[in-house]
Parts: sequence; C-alpha cells; structure tokens
Amino acid sequence: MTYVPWTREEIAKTIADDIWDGAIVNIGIGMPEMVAGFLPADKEIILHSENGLLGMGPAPAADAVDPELINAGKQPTTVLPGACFFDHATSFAMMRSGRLDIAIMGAFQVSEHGDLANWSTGKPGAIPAVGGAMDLAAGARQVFVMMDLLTKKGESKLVPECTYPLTGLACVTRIYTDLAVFDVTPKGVSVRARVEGLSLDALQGLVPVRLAEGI
Amino acid sequence: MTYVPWTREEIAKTIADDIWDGAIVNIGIGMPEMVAGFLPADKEIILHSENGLLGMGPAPAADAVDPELINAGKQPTTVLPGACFFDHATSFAMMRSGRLDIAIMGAFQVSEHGDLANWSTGKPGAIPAVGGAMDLAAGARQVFVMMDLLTKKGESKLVPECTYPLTGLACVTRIYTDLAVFDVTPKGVSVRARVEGLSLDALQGLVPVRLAEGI
Amino acid sequence: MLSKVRSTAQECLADVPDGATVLVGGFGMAGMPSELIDALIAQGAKDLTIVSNNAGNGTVGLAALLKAGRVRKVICSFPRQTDSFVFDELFRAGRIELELVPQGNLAERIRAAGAGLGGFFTPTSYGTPLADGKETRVIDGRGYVLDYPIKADYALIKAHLADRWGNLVYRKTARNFGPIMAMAAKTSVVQVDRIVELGELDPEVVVTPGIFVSRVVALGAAHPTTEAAA
Amino acid sequence: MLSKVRSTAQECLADVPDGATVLVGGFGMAGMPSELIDALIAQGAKDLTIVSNNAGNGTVGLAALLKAGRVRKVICSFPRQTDSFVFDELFRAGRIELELVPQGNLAERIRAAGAGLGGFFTPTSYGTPLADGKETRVIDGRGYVLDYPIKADYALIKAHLADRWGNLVYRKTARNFGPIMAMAAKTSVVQVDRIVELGELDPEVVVTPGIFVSRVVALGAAHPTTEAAA
Repeated sequence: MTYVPWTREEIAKTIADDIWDGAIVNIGIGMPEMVAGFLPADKEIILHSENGLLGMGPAPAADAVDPELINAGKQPTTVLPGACFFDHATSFAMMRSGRLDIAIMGAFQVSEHGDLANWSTGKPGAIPAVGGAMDLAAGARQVFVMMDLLTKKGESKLVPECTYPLTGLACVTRIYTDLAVFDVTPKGVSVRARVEGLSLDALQGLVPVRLAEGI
Repeated sequence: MTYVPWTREEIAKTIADDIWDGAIVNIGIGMPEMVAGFLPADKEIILHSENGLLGMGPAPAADAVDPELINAGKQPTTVLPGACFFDHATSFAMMRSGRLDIAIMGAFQVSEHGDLANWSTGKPGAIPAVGGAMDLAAGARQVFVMMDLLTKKGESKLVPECTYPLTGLACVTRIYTDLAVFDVTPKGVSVRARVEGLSLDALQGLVPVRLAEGI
Repeated sequence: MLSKVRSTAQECLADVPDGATVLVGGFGMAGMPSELIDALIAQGAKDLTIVSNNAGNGTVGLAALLKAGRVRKVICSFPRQTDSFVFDELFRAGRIELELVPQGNLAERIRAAGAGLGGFFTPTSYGTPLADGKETRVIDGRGYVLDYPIKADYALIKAHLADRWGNLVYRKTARNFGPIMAMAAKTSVVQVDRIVELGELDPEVVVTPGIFVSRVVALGAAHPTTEAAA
Repeated sequence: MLSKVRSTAQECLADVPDGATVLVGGFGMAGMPSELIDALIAQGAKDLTIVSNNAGNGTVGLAALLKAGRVRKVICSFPRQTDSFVFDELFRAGRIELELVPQGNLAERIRAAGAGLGGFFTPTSYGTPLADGKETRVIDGRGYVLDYPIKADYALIKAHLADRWGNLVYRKTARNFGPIMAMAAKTSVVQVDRIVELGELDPEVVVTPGIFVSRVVALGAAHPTTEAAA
C-alpha cells in the first residue's frame, strides 16, 4: 500500500474543523498559525492572544496597521466586536485557572502520557527561550499538538518518554500529524484518524508507542 | 499640677495637621473618622477606602446619595477629581506593597514595640470580626493609632506586651491619645507631646512602659 | 454562537447542588447580587459554604439564606454588624461554622483560585491568632503565613453592564469582589442592570473579560438611572 | 499639591544607582518605553538587572543598553529572537547572566511583588528543567513550584494617558506588563503620550491607580493619533 501524507493545510483544516462553536482558543506561534486561516465561518471561535487580548481578529490591511495592536507572535492584528484588552497577569491567570478551552502548539516530542517537549532541543550553546509555552501546557483544558509524526531522520516524535527537555507533564490531549491523529487517553494512545492507505499495523511500525483504535 | 485631657476633636485635629501634603491615607472606622473633618484645605491629601476607591471625597448631600458609592464604613460617599475605582485584590495589594503612607486606626492596646491589638477583646462568646484591620497593620508604611491613653478603669492601653489578641506585630509608628502623643521608635517610646500641666514624670506614672523625650 | 445570556435568575442557578461552595459578591449593599440570592433561596440547595465579606444584614439576602438553614459554613472577614442578628443567633447556637479571614487575605485567596495558584505567602495575620495552625515562613527577614486558594463551584455577582460574551463593567464601589469572584468560580453567574450588544463595550474599559463569566441575566438597576449615572 | 509630572525623561531617571533592578515594560515594540531606555543609557547607571519579556531587538532600546555593557543580568521569558544578536553575543561570551522564567510566572512574580506577597505556588514549569533546584509541593493532587516575587527598584513603562496623580490608561496591547510593573517597583516611571487634567480620566476606566506611579513624563505618541485611535 502507498499513502500520501496530509499537507500542513489539511492538518490545519482538520484541527479547525474539530474546534467547537463558542470555544476559546490560543493558537501558538509557528505551524499552528495556519489553523487561523481555516476556522469555519459558521462557528464563533474566540481567539486568545497571551500578550493581552481576547477576541482577536484577522491580520489588518497594510494601511491599518497599529504598532500597539499586535498578537503573541508580535505581528499586527485586529479586534472583533466583543474583544477586550488586559494585562499579562490577567492573561496568564486565564490559562492557569483553566479558562482556555484549547491551546494549539507545535512540538519536538510528545510522550504517550501526554508529556510535551517543545521549548528546547537541549543543545549546548543554544540560547534558551520559553515564552508562554509552559503556561499554556500547564493551564489550557486541552492541548492540541500540531507536528509532523516523524523527524527528517524518520524517528517518531510520539515517544514512550520525551528525551528533550519537558514543557509540561501529561498535558497533551490530542496530536495532529501528517500521517495520523491521536488521542492521548488515560488508557493509552488512540488513533483517531489515519491517512488513506496507511494501515494501523503500518502506523504502529513507525511509532514506538502501543497504539489502538477507539479507546 | 492639674491638666485637662485633649478632646477627641483636638486629637483629630493634631493628627490631621501631622499629615503631609500629597500623603495617601486610610482613615479607619470609629474614632479615626473624625480626622477627615480636620484635614487642612491647603494640603492635597488622598483618601483610600479599602472597598475600592482612591480619591474619596466628603459625604454627599442627602439627595445625592448613590447606594453603589460607599466607603469602607458602608456610608455614602463621593469622589474627587482624580479618583478611581478598583477591585478588592488591587485595593489590598496597595496596602501590602507599602503604597499607603498612613493608616489611622483605633486600638484596645499598643505595645512598646508597636504591636497592635484592635480587632478582638478575646471575650468568649463574642462574634469575631476582623475586616481589613490586619491588612492595614501589615501593609501601611505608618500606622497612627488614635485612642484614649487609659481605659475607663484607669489602666494604660500603652503596655509592655499586649494581652488582647494581636492585629499585627511592630506596626504602630505613632500613638495619639487624650494625654500625650507617642512615637514608637526602635530605641523605645518617645513622648512627642503632652497636655499642658502633665509632667513627663506624671505621665510616666500612668504608663507601665519606659518613656523618654526626643528619642 | 457564544451566548451567556439567560432569561431568568432561576435559570442561572437551576443546577446548584447541595454542598456547593458559593462566592457571593458585594460589600455592604453595593454589588450585592440580591435577586440571585433570592433565586438561590427559591432553588433549594442546602449545606452550602458561603464566601462573602460579611454574613448578612437584616432579614433579606444572605441573612434570609442563612435563616432558611441552608448554609453550613461561612467564610468571611466581618460577620459582626449592627444588624447581623441572623448570623449571630446561628453562630451562638453552634448551628453554623465560621472561618474568619482578614479582608485582604480573603480577596487574595479568591484571586489565587482565579489565577490557578496553589497557595501564597501573605504577611497579613502573621503573629496573630488568625495564623494559628497555619504554616509560616520568614522570607527576606519578614514573616509570612501560607494561605490557600478559595476555589468555588459558583459565584453570584452583580455588575452594571454585560454583553453576550460575558464581558462586564461595574459601577463605582459595587465593583469590589466581582472581578476576582468571577475568576475563581467554576460557574460564575452575574446579574447586571442591562445587556448591551456585542461591541458596545469599549475593549479598553472591560473590567472582567467574558472568559471568566458563565451566565449573565439582566435584572435592572438598584441605583439612580439617569444618563449621567449610567 | 501632589504632582508626579516631570518635564523630561532625564529628570525621571537621574537617581538610578549602579546595581539597580529595573523592570522594563513592553511586549515586542508595543508598550516599549523606548525614550526612557534611551534616557537610562544616557544617565550611565551600570551593573543593572533588567526584567523584561524579551532581551532586546536590533540595536536600539534594550539592545543598546545591553550593548553599552550596562547590564549584569537579564530576567526574561524569551531572549531568543531573530534580531536579538546583541544579547546572543553577550550571552555566548559569558558576559551576561540569564534567568529564564516562563512568561506567566514572570508576570505573576512581578505581580506578587506589587501585591506584597512573599511567594506563591505555581503549576507552570512543574516537572520541567526550569523548576530544577526550586522547592516543589503537591497540593490537592497537583504539582506546584514555589516562586518568589521580583521586587524592583525602578520600572520603566509606557502608557497612553496620565494625570498628575499618576492615574494611567493604556492603549490596546501596549498595556501588557505596565500595570503589574507599576505595582512592583519602588519607583515607577511612566512615559505617556499625553498628560490630561485631573478629573479627565473617568474613575471607572483608570487601569493603573496613581498610587502605583511615581513619575510621569509626556513624550508624545508612537502610534496613529487620529481621534478615533486616541
């Protein structure tokens, strides 16, 4: 059997379709940013930007850029009706107290227990930087990870235990990859979807974590 | 020698005169409330009300009462230009972080170390209630106590150690009474003023704490 | 479509279970969610823990809830008032439990729940009987008491205006405990004077972001409603 | 008469001593107090500890302060940016110390200083290398890390409007760290677009009460100044 991995656009659209009406969502910097472009128009989804904005809108036209209205990626943004501004303590209180329905983040690795590693490769000499990743991991009710399933060397990024420095423990609830979508459950990792032509056995062959379907 | 104790009005006026221009002050409920009536018009003194108001004005006219604009004593109040409203967490953050210049409070007892007892007589069966007294004691830069020096039974309320339940440790900086004004200093209790006709020796005879002048 | 607007106070409180911990806003009558308290009385939940600055005045509101025998425990800073006879009687009869907390620690414990913290060291009450039995620690030469968050199932709050996302603005000193109680409860219920259209509240002046609010109901104003006052 | 208004940025920062801890507001360029940073560079204080979300961009502002060799230590959440080459070089050369703090813990540690707390238990970073060497505790079944307040000598902040009592309103996402940094510093210095008369700011919409502000200076706006934008 042969199969074609999902494109990033396809992954982003799958994530966007899974977000429910009325959800409050934080979209992380990097690959997850694509999700914003696929949010369905028939649902009201409220975007949180951790620098102090709820109800974030799309990017502005070039002539409507305001340097004091930016998102967490430091790019110009806009506000929707119903938006509000607040300070950093309040913004991260929202996370820590479990008010964000979903945080969507990239990852270097996710463990079968939902441990997340996405802030540091641990490489000596690298400048460490963490931003709000650990706060989102610790606080959001659901953490959706968006990543390629395999590294360029073909190693699974879904692992029994993370070898990269951790961002948070047991926080990831769902993993969207180019080959499959996984739910992290208390009973183990459940395959929610696979690309056409990739059998569960073949998928299991790529991933050193016991997989099942329909857990 | 004979002497006439200061009236409450005289004590209140003395306190008011000692408050400096630009000071931020919390005036406690009870006897200290009289101080507000003596604040000198030539100084700009900003009143903090711990229920969430800075820049409190005088009591309103009867026909201008707003039930949603009250002070910490739950009486109708007004706001001055420059006032602002805030929530309880912010209001008590102001205290705890040392932003209030002066809190003026009543007391059952003050110790020579500045320990304050003003929230409970410790009587069995009494309903205990503390309000913001402990927060003011712990937080204000200076705590001014306003009280009679002696109980009705003639016992000094300025004591070596408080026997009533404490409100705060080493917090009182000055004590205004009907017979004298005291500074609580690291070197001991210093008499700042006495009523006319009351000698230091005579005052010392009333108070079981070593007194001095000009410490 | 996200809408937190409900039609009645009853609807807002239908699911309060026995044994719930309920934050009740207000300082004096300013910000007191009187109609929500009445609805809670009508709803019938019992064995409640009530967290509020005071413990009821006269025979209405919180006092009526207490009088109806529905409150197991009160956590507050100042239960003793000239007209707190309902609480006084229950307390003296040993029929209600009291946890007395200094007002600022009460506010900070509620805020800590709303900020997802596990506890904090406060200088207030250090060295006093209200710190008895609590963990203490000297940090940088100053004494502190370890206090824990007050997490609640419900918060009953009064605000001025809300939109359907639950964004709130308050009015004058009625703000008091509202913003922190909205943060701290699993389900925060807010009675407002009026619901406005989404977008009518300036994003700069929203005091409680809607993310902290579960249900809002418009019940009219208890204050002068001239344009100037609104 | 209470007036916190100063005429120049220089006057606001004349007394910063060597070795001071300085909070610097802003997230990206929004809320960055650029003119105050320039004044701090001109003033000459050295051996500073800088607390800010980032560690400077390009060759201006914070990066220029770092480049001038005046910073001993940076406490921040995200020093690594595409144009943070000044910091990168100093860090790699071992000429600057870095304390990396998750963004929310950074905000909460600043806020804790402003609220007079001795420390707090946060779930963020529990089980990660950033909790190494820190006290941890399991409370109600959840793991927490004990973090301490970041107390500062000065805060440099950018707001939109101020009055002479120091009351502040901010503009859009330039608010970010301003309100908590104003609370946390012994001397908080704020550059604003414009000073308004006392009483012009609605008491309901003041974001930072003047009690938290030491000095304000009007330096004009770095954003569109149409009436709509103001």
